[in-house]
Amino acid sequence: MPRRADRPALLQGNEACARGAVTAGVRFFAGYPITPSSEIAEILARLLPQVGGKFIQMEDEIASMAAVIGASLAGRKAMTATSGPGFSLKQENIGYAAMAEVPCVIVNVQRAGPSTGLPTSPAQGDVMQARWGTHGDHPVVVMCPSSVKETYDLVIECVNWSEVLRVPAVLLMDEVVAHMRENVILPRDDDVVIWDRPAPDLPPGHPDFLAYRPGPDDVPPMARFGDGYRYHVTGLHHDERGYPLHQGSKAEELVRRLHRKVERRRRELTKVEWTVGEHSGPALPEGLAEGRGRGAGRTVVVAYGAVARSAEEACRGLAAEGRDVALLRLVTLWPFPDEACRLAAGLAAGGGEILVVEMNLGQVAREVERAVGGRCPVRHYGRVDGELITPAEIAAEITGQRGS
Amino acid sequence: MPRRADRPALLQGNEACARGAVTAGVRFFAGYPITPSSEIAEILARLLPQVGGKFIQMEDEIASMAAVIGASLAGRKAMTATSGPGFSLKQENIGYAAMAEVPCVIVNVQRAGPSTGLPTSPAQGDVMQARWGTHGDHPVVVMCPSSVKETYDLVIECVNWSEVLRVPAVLLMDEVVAHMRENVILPRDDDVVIWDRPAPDLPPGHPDFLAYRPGPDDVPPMARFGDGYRYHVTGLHHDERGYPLHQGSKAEELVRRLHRKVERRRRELTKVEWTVGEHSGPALPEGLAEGRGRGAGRTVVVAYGAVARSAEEACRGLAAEGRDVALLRLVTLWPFPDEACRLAAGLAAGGGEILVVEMNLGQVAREVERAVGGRCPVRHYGRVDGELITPAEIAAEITGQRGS
Amino acid sequence: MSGTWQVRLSGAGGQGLILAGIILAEAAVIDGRNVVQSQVYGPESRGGASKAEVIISDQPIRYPKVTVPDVLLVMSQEAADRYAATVRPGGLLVVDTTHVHEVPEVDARVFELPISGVARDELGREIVASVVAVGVLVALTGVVSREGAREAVRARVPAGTEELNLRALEAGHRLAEKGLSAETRGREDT
Amino acid sequence: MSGTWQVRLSGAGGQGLILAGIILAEAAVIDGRNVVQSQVYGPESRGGASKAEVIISDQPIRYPKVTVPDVLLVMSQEAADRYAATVRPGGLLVVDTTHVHEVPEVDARVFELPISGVARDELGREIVASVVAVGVLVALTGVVSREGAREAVRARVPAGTEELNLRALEAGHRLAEKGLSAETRGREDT
Amino acid sequence: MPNEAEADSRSPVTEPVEPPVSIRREWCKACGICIEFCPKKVFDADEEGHPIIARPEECSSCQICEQLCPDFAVSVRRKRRAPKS
Amino acid sequence: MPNEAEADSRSPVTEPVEPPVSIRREWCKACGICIEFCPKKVFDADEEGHPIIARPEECSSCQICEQLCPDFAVSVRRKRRAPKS
Amino acid sequence: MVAPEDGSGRTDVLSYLRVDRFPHLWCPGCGHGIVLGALVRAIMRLELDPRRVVVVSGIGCAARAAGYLNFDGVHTTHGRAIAFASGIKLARPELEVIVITGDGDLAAIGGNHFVHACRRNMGITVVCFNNSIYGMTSGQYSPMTPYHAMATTAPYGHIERPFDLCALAAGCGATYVARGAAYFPARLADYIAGGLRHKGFAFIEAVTQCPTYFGRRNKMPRGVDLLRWQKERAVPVERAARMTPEELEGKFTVGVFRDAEELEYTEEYDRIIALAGYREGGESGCPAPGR
Amino acid sequence: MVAPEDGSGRTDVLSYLRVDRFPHLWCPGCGHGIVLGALVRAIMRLELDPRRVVVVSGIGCAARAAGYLNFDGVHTTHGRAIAFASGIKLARPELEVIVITGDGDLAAIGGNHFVHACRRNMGITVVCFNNSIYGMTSGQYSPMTPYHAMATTAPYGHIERPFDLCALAAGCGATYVARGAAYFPARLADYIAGGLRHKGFAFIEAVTQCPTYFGRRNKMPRGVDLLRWQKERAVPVERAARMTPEELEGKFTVGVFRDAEELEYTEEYDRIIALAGYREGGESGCPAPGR
Ligand SMILES: Cc1ncc(C[n+]2csc(CCOP(=O)(O)OP(=O)(O)O)c2C)c(N)n1
Ligand SMILES: Cc1ncc(C[n+]2csc(CCOP(=O)(O)OP(=O)(O)O)c2C)c(N)n1
Ligand code: SF4
Ligand code: SF4
Ligand code: SF4
Ligand code: SF4
Ligand code: SF4
Ligand code: SF4
Ligand SMILES: [Mg+2]
Ligand SMILES: [Mg+2]
Repeated sequence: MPRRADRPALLQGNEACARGAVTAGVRFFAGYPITPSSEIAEILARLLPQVGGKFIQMEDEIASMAAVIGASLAGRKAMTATSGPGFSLKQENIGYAAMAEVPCVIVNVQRAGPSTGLPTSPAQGDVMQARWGTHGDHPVVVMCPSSVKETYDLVIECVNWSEVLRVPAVLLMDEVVAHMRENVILPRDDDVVIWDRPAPDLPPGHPDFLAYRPGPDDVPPMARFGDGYRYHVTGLHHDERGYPLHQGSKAEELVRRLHRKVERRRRELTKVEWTVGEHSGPALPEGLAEGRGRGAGRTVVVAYGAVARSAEEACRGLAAEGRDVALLRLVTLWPFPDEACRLAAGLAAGGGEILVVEMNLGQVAREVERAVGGRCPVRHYGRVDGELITPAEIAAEITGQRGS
Repeated sequence: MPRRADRPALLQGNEACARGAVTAGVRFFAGYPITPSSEIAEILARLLPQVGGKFIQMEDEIASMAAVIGASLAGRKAMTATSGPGFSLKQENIGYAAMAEVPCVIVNVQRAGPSTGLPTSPAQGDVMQARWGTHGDHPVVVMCPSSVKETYDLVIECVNWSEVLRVPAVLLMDEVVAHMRENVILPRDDDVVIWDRPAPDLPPGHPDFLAYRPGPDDVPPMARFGDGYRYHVTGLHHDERGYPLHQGSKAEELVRRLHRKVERRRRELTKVEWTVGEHSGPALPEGLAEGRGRGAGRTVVVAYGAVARSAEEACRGLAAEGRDVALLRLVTLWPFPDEACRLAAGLAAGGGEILVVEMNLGQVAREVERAVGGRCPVRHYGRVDGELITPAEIAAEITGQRGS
Repeated sequence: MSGTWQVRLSGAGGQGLILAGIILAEAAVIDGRNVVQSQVYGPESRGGASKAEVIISDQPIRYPKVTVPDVLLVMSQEAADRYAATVRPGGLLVVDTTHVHEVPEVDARVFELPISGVARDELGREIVASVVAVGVLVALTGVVSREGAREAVRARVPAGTEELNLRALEAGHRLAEKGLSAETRGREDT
Repeated sequence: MSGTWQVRLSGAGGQGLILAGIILAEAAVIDGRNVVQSQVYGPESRGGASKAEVIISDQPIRYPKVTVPDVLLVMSQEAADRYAATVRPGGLLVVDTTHVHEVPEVDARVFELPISGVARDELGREIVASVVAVGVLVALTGVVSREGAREAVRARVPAGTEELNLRALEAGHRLAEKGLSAETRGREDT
Repeated sequence: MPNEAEADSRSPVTEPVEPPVSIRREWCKACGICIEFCPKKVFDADEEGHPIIARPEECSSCQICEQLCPDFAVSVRRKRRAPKS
Repeated sequence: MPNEAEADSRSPVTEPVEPPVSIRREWCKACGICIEFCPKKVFDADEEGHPIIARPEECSSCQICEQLCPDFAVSVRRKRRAPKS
Repeated sequence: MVAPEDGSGRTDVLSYLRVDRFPHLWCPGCGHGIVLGALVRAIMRLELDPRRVVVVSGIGCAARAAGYLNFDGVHTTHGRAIAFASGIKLARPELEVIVITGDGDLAAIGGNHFVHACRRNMGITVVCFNNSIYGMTSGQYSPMTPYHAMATTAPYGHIERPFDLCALAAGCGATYVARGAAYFPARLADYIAGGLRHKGFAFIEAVTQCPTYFGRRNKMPRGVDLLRWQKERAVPVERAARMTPEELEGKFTVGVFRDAEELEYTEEYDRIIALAGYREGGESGCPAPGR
Repeated sequence: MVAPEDGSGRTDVLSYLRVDRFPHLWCPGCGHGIVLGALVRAIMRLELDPRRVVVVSGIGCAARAAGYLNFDGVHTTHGRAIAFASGIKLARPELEVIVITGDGDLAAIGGNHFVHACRRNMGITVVCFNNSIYGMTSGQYSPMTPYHAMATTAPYGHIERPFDLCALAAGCGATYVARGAAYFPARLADYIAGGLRHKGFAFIEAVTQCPTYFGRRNKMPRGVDLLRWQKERAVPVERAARMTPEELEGKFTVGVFRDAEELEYTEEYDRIIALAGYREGGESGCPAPGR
């Protein structure tokens, strides 16, 4: 029974996150309150029992992350939500999920840091942490919404990818998107694509069953605890049976496979959106492609999350005035959209530049710099005072009129 | 009374770390055991009371980090030591120390990850985590020794920098260096330079005293708890009195100052070592400088920690055979030695390349790529199976004979 | 009514301004418009000042914060002092005279109305003052339809208080109409 | 004695091989040489196999692991099976015949000596077998000086056991000498 | 536990010369606690809920209001221990 | 607590037909526990500390050795509950 | 210092506070201010040297008290106050270290540090402002939220049993354990003073109120309502001893539950320092190379 | 399943173990194998369906037991086993969830999850292999190391008092609490079986031995010595009730300390699900938009 009408609803970002999770099939949530993410927990505390799911507020963030992994092993799609300080605490267990290949989604609603910072103010300071927060080389998927509707869509994507890749996925929101309300039209449930984790093709008890033997996509099918497979899971390096192993080539192969299974899907996973003039869509707009080499002065703005809204406002304004600007909005942050950035560098080459605008001191800018490898200048405009960067600021940065 | 003779001693890396810390003036250690760092705690449990210092094993790593910060506020030079999983747990409080500007040193003896990984095997997988492990933009200083003697020296450097900059400093060791024993000649205590944190120049109770008013070096002098200054410390954004503040320009200024105080000292802080042929020292060797533009084919190897030992062995061997190779050994990892890498790129430009060798999937290689901005190709050779990369492997990579 | 409206509702914590903002936003959704609603969180919102913002437009709304409000409601003296100057020149300033005793000079149409007084005296519950204010704004501006506002009130107020709040909305309409005619009269007088 | 020596000491956990490695390394330091000592940690080192490595050189030692041991000690059958083949061709293999009953064929000088037996029977404490082994190695190779070894033993064994261990060292020397003369005799026999 | 008298043990119960209790209105948040729990009913509430010292003569200087005011807005003068010299 | 008999409650105490206890030597770590705590002193230690079943006839099948062996290396045959049909 | 001088008794309390930061951020009717007052009065009574007092707090509404007290103070990370305090106390045992914490801060995320501090018996005084809810984050349930109460994360009523914090502390070895309530501020100050005088680890639970998030959702919307609730439910421990479990149903006990003398951690550590052969003044150098 | 069939009793124990991974990694004389045996015998006795048993462990020597048991098992991060187990149990309450943990894993880093699990009364059975030391990391003191004992991080003797884990568990509301010892394996199996049968949260402390790191440093170098120590010190709780504190000095009590019936968490949650209007089978869709 499809329950959702086509008429628009007024939804808050955190509410969209909670509802998207339920749509995606999340039936377990463990969390610990923290501003500005708490509404996600509060709404799921109400929604989950309505669909037979479970909500639990644990004693801290570490326990929440642990319970989520446990529930996922027991077969439930599971999620947690937090903000910076809690995200820091969850890191050890996120690394565990990466190593043991347990699907789970972590929502981090970014607030201004470092440390306790400005608990109710927005920031984008956890981009690098989302990738590198725990020790060792670990793969993750990180997506970042710019609107309430996109929050709904991306939490579903995160659940989907997490399940099929058996990798922790992070929905990296910011306080602006989390707390604002917008009119959105949610898709009918039937129109939403839901992916489930791959299931073993051998029956329980089959002598050939190996819990960690990867499929052709490098992802091992996943048995549910309690179904009779009787297998072992560990955060130690392990062999295909799941048993601990010691140094050597099998350890090497394990870590490389963990990365490979994500890298294989890089193209599908890595979402960006191009905007210029009236054109907007996932593919590189023709107008832009033609413009290549058009001479000096093109600015390609790179932005994501709430800041991308300001950037779009600024770019459209300047484009309307005839200025040669384009906007690359990053939707997936990890794996990092290297290719899109190189495309942007191509567009900006020959006198133009890339301007990365973000609410931190240059985290994505570093990655863009790396990705473009000197093909064009990369400049950064950041703000770390808990205020959303405005379109006017961005326009001034582009036109060089700031501070003058 | 100088207590140490000039005769060489056989010391383990972890022992050198503990003894260096005592020499640097560390008088408080709080920790939680974890392989391969535990000896540092064990040795300090014995040494510290001998010098009137305090050792405590806390209930976990989070508490250890907290106790270290507390002791530092009370005026003691304070340190903790851990390995990957514990380092992940300490992150939230490391961010606190960065924000509240409390000097402290964290030793992370890296072992193979992700997660529990291979507890007794070496790795270099926490390089990015050391910089980006906690939420928000936070400054840190990170140094990485390649030998037992250097462990002794660098733990002193870390304590010194941490004290004068009021910033958390990380000594990033690896299991190889931590567990091996070498003959070392320790300096006489009188020959060791020790820096202390800047002290307030106003007396306690002075009405003009502002706990967080920075000096000209952007570092606020630090009052000791219990001395009558009666000031407030918080991980929230705060004004110069230390009281919480809300959004706005003061928050911006605070975060930027935290970074600026480290960036100001980048030149002194950022240590590297060049090695080619028989030449070895901190400055760029002349032979190398001359070689610039000498045509195609020069390989500049970038390495650090235990791997740099293998790299040096390989490079010296190839150089002796007349091959045009050089080695850039990174001693400071953060702030990242951008300039040295650009120099390396200059040396490798024109047909050569930079080869980054490390026991991870390319963490420093990413930074080198970013730093050189396309000036030369950057290649990565990594290993993540808990075995130290050998000179033979590196030589094969350089000469292109690997796998053939 | 079309175009883009930036609305800022300000006053003290506990006056229900967030709810008012949500009602206005919900009404805009019912009217089929684009809307973004946001609010101040944090210590500021506890006890002290409170602020809700709504942008209503037929165009996509990108930057989600109100920069220069076309319509500004001030329900406390502190809010009046802090925000009055932000109203767009030629915009609309609605002042709750029950709590605001000194109205700063602004270059805008100013309506001074005893909003909380009406809630308290006519409806018996000062807590519905913010819904009265919504009634006022709707009547003065047409930023959303009256029908939309009614439906939004029904959808968003706590269960069991629908009737009371609908009456508050109506009271707001009436108050605005009185204010409008007073304004007209005032003009005629000059 | 100069040049570079790679020494691997292997056997079972609890046989004291790590201590033997440290004594050897300490002796090298006393002799004024460069040295790197390392060992196996982890589950491998508990109960099961145990391994200590020492590199001694007059040159700086960069790569710190033993690749091809010049000298290999095996004190358990498992260690013998696992490591015997790693000894450098022409190198030296010392076998503790108390625990190793099948000696793999290797291209090296092989000394088969009842090291643990001597510790148990002559010294009354099998726990000092590894120091007997050090005595054997020192006497066979001169990799460190006898004086250095004595000093190293004094510095590194648990307080109160110095005498016992020095006697173990001497016993090792004697055992080696017997072995050497046996070897010589053996050669003469052939 | 109403019989557990909550007077500060050190506070003397003597007749005040002038109204012993005063309110710092700018800190008062009109929570009504002093009004409710003054055993002598010294306070009334004003329109906005702030206390008015309506019956100062009733005050016993028990300091309950001072100790219960969450906002440090109530002050009760104590009897001087020794006359100022 | 020596008087708290440690026999498994279900274990019958009947005369074994053949030596009821056996040792899996490849798992035995020579800890000496079975040797020390067998109430009937059934085991002696060999040179390396592994148990030797020296006095099988003394064994009461109490299973203390089986339950105390940390390495699951001792096995005590129990009396069959019912003859195999 | 500051023995009452002007005879008003009033100036004293404020002289321990940062009045330039007032009015404070707590809601109307919030009990945290009452508990803070009791703490200040206890410190006053003992005439502690304010330069030697260090206040350590975690994160939460309660924790903000540290910023209002005019001592050295550190507002740490959520749940970690006791661990920070342990470092301060061990580093400088001569300081009077006071931890201010909420029920969430102490008993949820901070529970482990709490139980270990009780066990170690380091001379720290912990005052827990227990309002049975997470105030700062807007009303989620805490480990002290009663069974069946409503909270934002318990929209159908709460299904967990709360801790008995004092029983927990005693069970972990705390040597001074007491419970008071905001409604009885003088008594509460007595308990806190007892804790400050105590040599080892002291724990004082202060039952207090959050009208905004606990009260409103549980039909006691005003501070006054919740104080009345405290008044009706509090039973002195001496009297409780004479009551049946049925009579005690729905009540809570107040009083000093434990006050025992045991070895204090920093004193024990001083013994270790002596054992290690350290003599005051010999700190300059470095220990002899050990084995 | 697997009721003894061949009458040897022997096959049964091994059929629950992954014998292909034997000999296990524990040291000679280590008590962990004895405790593991007791756990297996308890499971056998109750004839639990091994497909429905899930073993959860943290990190440590003790925690390695999970890898030797032939059930679904998860060897988690250090200290977090109970939190993982809570997720598993809440997600699938029909499973029998058993936590295997060491004294460090449970009571040091994992202390908070432990006390909260006791409070929540979720139907998990926790068996703590208490050897009074950190075995895996080579002999640092744990929260269970006795006062004055030697440890690598207590080179001058330990200055902290250990927890009484069973008192702690009971103080936090655990509804089944028992202590046994490796020396009394049948008794220990009884206690564990009691915990498995119990509906709510069950805690069983198993006193065991680490000859390698605790024993050697404390003059009891062999497993045999430490077992003898257990034998001499253990006092059944019934007898302890008749003994004076002086008589009990240096002893430890064994037995079942608490076995009470209270509301179990997952059952309570099922009530919430019913309250929220969910009917089995209606899960497919999505809840109606709420306010
Ligand atoms: C690591 C971390 N997790 C969560 C939070 C969010 N947080 C701040 S205060 C708080 C709870 C406060 O409750 P309590 O300690 O009872 O204090 P109260 O506000 O009720 O006085 C929480 C969960 C945080 N700041 N840091
Ligand atoms: C986060 C983290 N901290 C520390 C460790 C290191 N560590 C592994 S096991 C262990 C202690 C184990 O002690 P216990 O739980 O008593 O088990 P035992 O080995 O004694 O059986 C520690 C500290 C770790 N793996 N992870
Ligand atoms: S001092 Fe006592 S009697 Fe006087 S006003 Fe205050 S509470 Fe009432
Ligand atoms: S108790 Fe204090 S804050 Fe409350 S009404 Fe009285 S004076 Fe005002
Ligand atoms: S079964 Fe009993 S009597 Fe027989 S060998 Fe074992 S312990 Fe001894
Ligand atoms: S108890 Fe087991 S391991 Fe120990 S000696 Fe006996 S059979 Fe061997
Ligand atoms: S939210 Fe509750 S605890 Fe926080 S200040 Fe308000 S009333 Fe007090
Ligand atoms: S170290 Fe101790 S606990 Fe670990 S296996 Fe050995 S004896 Fe057992
Ligand atoms: Mg609270
Ligand atoms: Mg243990």
